[in-house]
Amino acid sequence: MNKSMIDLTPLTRATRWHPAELAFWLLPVAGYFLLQDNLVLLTQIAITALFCLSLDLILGFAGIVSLGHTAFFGIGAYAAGLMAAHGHGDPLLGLLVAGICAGIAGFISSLLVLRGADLTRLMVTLGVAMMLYELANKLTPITGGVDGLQGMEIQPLFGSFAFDMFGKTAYWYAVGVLFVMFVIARRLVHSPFGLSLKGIRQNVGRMPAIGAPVNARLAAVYTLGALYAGIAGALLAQTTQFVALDVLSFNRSAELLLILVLGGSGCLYGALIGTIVFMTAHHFLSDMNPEYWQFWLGLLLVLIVLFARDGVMGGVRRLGALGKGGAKA
Amino acid sequence: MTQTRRLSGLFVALAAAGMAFSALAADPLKIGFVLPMSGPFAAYGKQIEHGARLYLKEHNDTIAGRKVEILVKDDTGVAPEISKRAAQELLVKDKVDILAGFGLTPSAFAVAPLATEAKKPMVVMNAATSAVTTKSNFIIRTSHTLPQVTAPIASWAAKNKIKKVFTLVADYGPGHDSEAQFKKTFTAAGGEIVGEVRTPVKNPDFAPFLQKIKDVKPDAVFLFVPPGEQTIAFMKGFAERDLAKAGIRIIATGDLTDEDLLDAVGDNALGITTSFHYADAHKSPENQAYTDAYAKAYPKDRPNFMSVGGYDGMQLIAKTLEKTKGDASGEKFIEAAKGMSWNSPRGPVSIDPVTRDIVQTIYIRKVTRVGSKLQNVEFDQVPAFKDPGKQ
Amino acid sequence: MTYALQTTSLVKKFGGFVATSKVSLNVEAGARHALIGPNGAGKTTLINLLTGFLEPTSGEVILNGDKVTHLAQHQRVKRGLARTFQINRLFADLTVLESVVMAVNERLGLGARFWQSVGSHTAAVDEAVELLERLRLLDVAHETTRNLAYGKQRLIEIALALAAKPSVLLLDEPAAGVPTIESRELFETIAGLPREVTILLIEHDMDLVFRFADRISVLVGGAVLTEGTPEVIAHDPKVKEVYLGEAICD
Amino acid sequence: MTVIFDGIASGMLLFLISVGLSVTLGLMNFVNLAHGAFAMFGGFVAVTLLNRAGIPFLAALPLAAIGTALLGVLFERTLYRRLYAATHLDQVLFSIGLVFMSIAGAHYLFGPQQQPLTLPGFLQGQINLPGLDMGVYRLFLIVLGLAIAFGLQKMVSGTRFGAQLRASVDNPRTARGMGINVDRIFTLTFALGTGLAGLGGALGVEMLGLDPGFPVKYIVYFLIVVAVGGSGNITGSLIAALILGVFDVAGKYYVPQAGAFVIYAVMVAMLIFRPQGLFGRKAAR
Repeated sequence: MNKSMIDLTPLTRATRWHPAELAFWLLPVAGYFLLQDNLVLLTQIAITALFCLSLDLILGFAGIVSLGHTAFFGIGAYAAGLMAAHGHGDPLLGLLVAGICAGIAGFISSLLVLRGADLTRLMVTLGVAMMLYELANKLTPITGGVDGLQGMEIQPLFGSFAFDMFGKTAYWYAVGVLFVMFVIARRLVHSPFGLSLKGIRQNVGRMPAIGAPVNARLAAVYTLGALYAGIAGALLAQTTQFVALDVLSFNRSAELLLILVLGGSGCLYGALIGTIVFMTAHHFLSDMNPEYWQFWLGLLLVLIVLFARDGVMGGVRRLGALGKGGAKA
Repeated sequence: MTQTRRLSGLFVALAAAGMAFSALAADPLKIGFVLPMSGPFAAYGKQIEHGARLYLKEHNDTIAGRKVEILVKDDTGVAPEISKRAAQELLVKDKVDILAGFGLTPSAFAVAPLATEAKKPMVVMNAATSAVTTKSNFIIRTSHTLPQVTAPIASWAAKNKIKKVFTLVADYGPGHDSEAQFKKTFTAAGGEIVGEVRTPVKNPDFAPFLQKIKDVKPDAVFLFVPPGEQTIAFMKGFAERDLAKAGIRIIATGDLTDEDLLDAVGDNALGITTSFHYADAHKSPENQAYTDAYAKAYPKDRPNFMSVGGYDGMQLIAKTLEKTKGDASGEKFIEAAKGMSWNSPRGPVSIDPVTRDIVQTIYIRKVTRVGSKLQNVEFDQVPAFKDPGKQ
Repeated sequence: MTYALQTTSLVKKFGGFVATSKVSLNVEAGARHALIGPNGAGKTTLINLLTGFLEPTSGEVILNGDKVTHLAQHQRVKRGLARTFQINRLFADLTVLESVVMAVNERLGLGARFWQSVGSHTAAVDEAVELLERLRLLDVAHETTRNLAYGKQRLIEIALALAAKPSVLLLDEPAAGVPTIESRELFETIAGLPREVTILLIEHDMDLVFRFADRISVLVGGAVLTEGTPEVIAHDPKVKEVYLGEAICD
Repeated sequence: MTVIFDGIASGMLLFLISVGLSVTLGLMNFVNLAHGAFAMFGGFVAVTLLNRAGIPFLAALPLAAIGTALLGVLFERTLYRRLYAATHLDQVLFSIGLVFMSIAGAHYLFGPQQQPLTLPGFLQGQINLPGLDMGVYRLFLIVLGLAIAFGLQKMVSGTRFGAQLRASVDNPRTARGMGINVDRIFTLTFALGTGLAGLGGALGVEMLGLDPGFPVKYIVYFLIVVAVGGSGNITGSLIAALILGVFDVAGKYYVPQAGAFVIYAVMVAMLIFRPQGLFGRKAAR
């Protein structure tokens, strides 16, 4: 075999979209027409999916476990919320500022987080998020504390689409942002940078020996993950037009980790599908049984781990692999 | 749970069939509840739902000739975006006529703009931050406000030889609000604040703060922490350190000696003096009837102020609809509700026409053992007390 | 005489234990230099000091005339010092081509490019393909690393190191765990590397060492016992003494 | 002085409720986030025995531990066993599922309210020495905590069972080859971990309260202690808990404004300087 015979398409397949991927992105369009009454739920699914994507970038692709990812979600939410409460209600500007604030916070905290092994990272991220939570609570005059940040006024999107109670604008806005951010993440994952992240995840010890600055790469992706989370937080703040302390809560971090593991980390569509499955299940169960829905959700999780690792999850993963196929260089 | 709900749905349907003769029974009246049914505040949702359903049951699920349908959505307590989602779905999908419930302030704040936009009445049955009713002209509150239940204990203390008070509040919005109100009223009445501390919201151990109190030796401690394990921990620690024997009293708002919690606090709660708008030991025929009916319907639980908030919420809706002849449209409903007054299990109450907030008697009570039960026994009162937070 | 890699009085202490004791190593440019020593002689520590995984307690590491003592591992790789590992350290779920492309990317400074896909950086891909051809790995280019036989995986170890276009290559027991026949092939490949690549070989197998090396250093107890041509070393009584058991066994 | 005493007591409570996790996570390398659920079970057993059956507190404690250990054995035999080889993330998913179920289950059985618990008279009150006031129950916790720490440490490092356990965790295959009944060792250890969780839960009711939210409410504290102490190290957990307790209480006493930050700040600082935990044998995974 000589070098002219080798097929290089696996390396470039990423630039093309698999039909299954296109079909997947028709779902939000279909959802809009079929589930008009549940647009708020769909909007929040899109936002959580973006948040989950951000965790996937750092956990799934770079292998950094975090139990404090809400830190950046919260920073983004408060940044966007405070902008809107002080007269800068343009949604896109809010997103931008929120993303930048969260990114900066991500960069700074990456210096702490990158030390130590998994459990240490888990706890350091957790500690950072808990301290931010306490800080937001302490700063009640600015953040509104437990009562929540009031007085947000979001201007219409592009100056013409107002955020109303039927949630159409909010829906397309959230889905649109998710899509754009997803496309960026997809390119990133299939780039040399993304490849080096996979390398770090699979064998962190080898990377310096091929000349890769591991900590710089991890800091970069952690910052990026923080930025994504910040944008997701801003989306939630803007579409809810309210920010409360729970954007920084431990439960949100833990739930997010759960969603990602459920969907399959290390695969972009895993983050999206996990979110859809989890939030839909949550919604239906809590509608059917407002008091004890947690039991059924818990049972579902246990059963999935015990019996359906290769069934349901495998299916999800296979579907994910289709999308990821492009990256399979 | 689901089963009883289905049964009551069936019952509603039967009742509706039986009432076909009524001209006004055109459409069923749908009331959508947004409540914390799971999570750390599940007790709130349970009590409010109990109260509301009790009222309906007493009136055969019929208000002003319209049969009533209740939809309950769980907002988990602490996630305002879920509250908002629930309310939005109730409005858009289920087309409810009235929004109700709201266990916590952030939920009410998050939903307020929706009530304004949809022009639907929103009956707040618990959330107690003073500003809640200012967030939409369609909000009416049937519970209480924090300043409203805080101020009377301050005046009472100043009048009853408590000169030096140490305030201990949890470091969060409601804590700050009650601290501010207490200080304002108490110092205006000539009292002195000899120490103040704000404790972390998640705080399993009060030892260091109790030690501080012991060092300062005030006449009384004014306490406000999130009702629940913190109250218990504080009171147990207080007893352990013999602070009561050192002549230090605890004064607080009544949510800390809430009937739901009293049994868990146990005898350590004895002697605590609080101000509040409802105790299940309140003596009146209305309350007797209420507590009897409650005990019959929910033998495992004790009625508390939240259940009364839910009960009175439904009572307000009923009386208002009778006035509007079944018309639940936002503006008409709110106009009719303003100034409404009735005899609640807690005593006479009315809706302030200006603020749409509740005006009620605030009682001063002391935790006492009555028979085998701990009770908040009322011994003083401030009648027709308005929310001082909005003055 | 130019030295590709030198150390001057290199010392590494772990607490009270001296793992490396005043090692002064001089590896000539273009040399095939072997480092031998019994187990526990401190070979691994020395490698770690050379590559920057550990920092020395005192002394210097000099690469192509520049002090690199305090540079991080990846910075030394950028300056031309690459290594292979005694036990494979590969990317189990990447294909062979992906692994090598990744390594080439790092040398070309493309590793932080995040917008264009891996495949669109054709210079890197072409180079990786050439490297695979040179190591006769082309036919498994699209195989996932974990599915390959151990011998093939050893070749990937070398390919990853070569992708850095090193001026100095540290081979840490490249034939460890490889069946004899394959190990011969492996050494043919190594012997076929261009002469401008300086090689420092750490090896147990004395046959291989004496066949391959033109200079040998013997490490014992963390210090250099002696250094010389293979003939000199082979007849050195001190070395014989140290190696008596092992040399016979091998 | 009293502040330091209270700090030690508070740390000891942290230790008592976390030590079970130190056993399951540290010794068995299973990320058992359902630790709090077992602790809650122990709490409910104790409270039920105390209030419904009238069994005295001191008798209810061991019963709570034993009851929880039995539940632990049941779960280990049927469920946990299948997941020893699974990834940590799977274990997280699974144990969080259990936590959800336990919360809803407790809510269903006991209602959402706090459970009452009254200590026997001899554990109430304080002993007053000059300059030092010691709560009797706190003293009880300290003594019990020290006893448990000492006993466990002895067991892990000084007995045949401990040696077998370490061998089984480090390399199950070799251990099996050496004739160690690995399955039995794991079941027993899991029972020990859950039993300790149950005991901690029962002891904690007095100071932490007990309601269905328990497993989630204190999960952060369990994890902090185990992470800072270095997983699998009993002495490490003890010392970490004591340091955290003393700093937390002293912080709240002297600088109440910063009260909530202290415990997290101490944790992050400790982890940054000793990323493996205070006495970590090796990386956590």
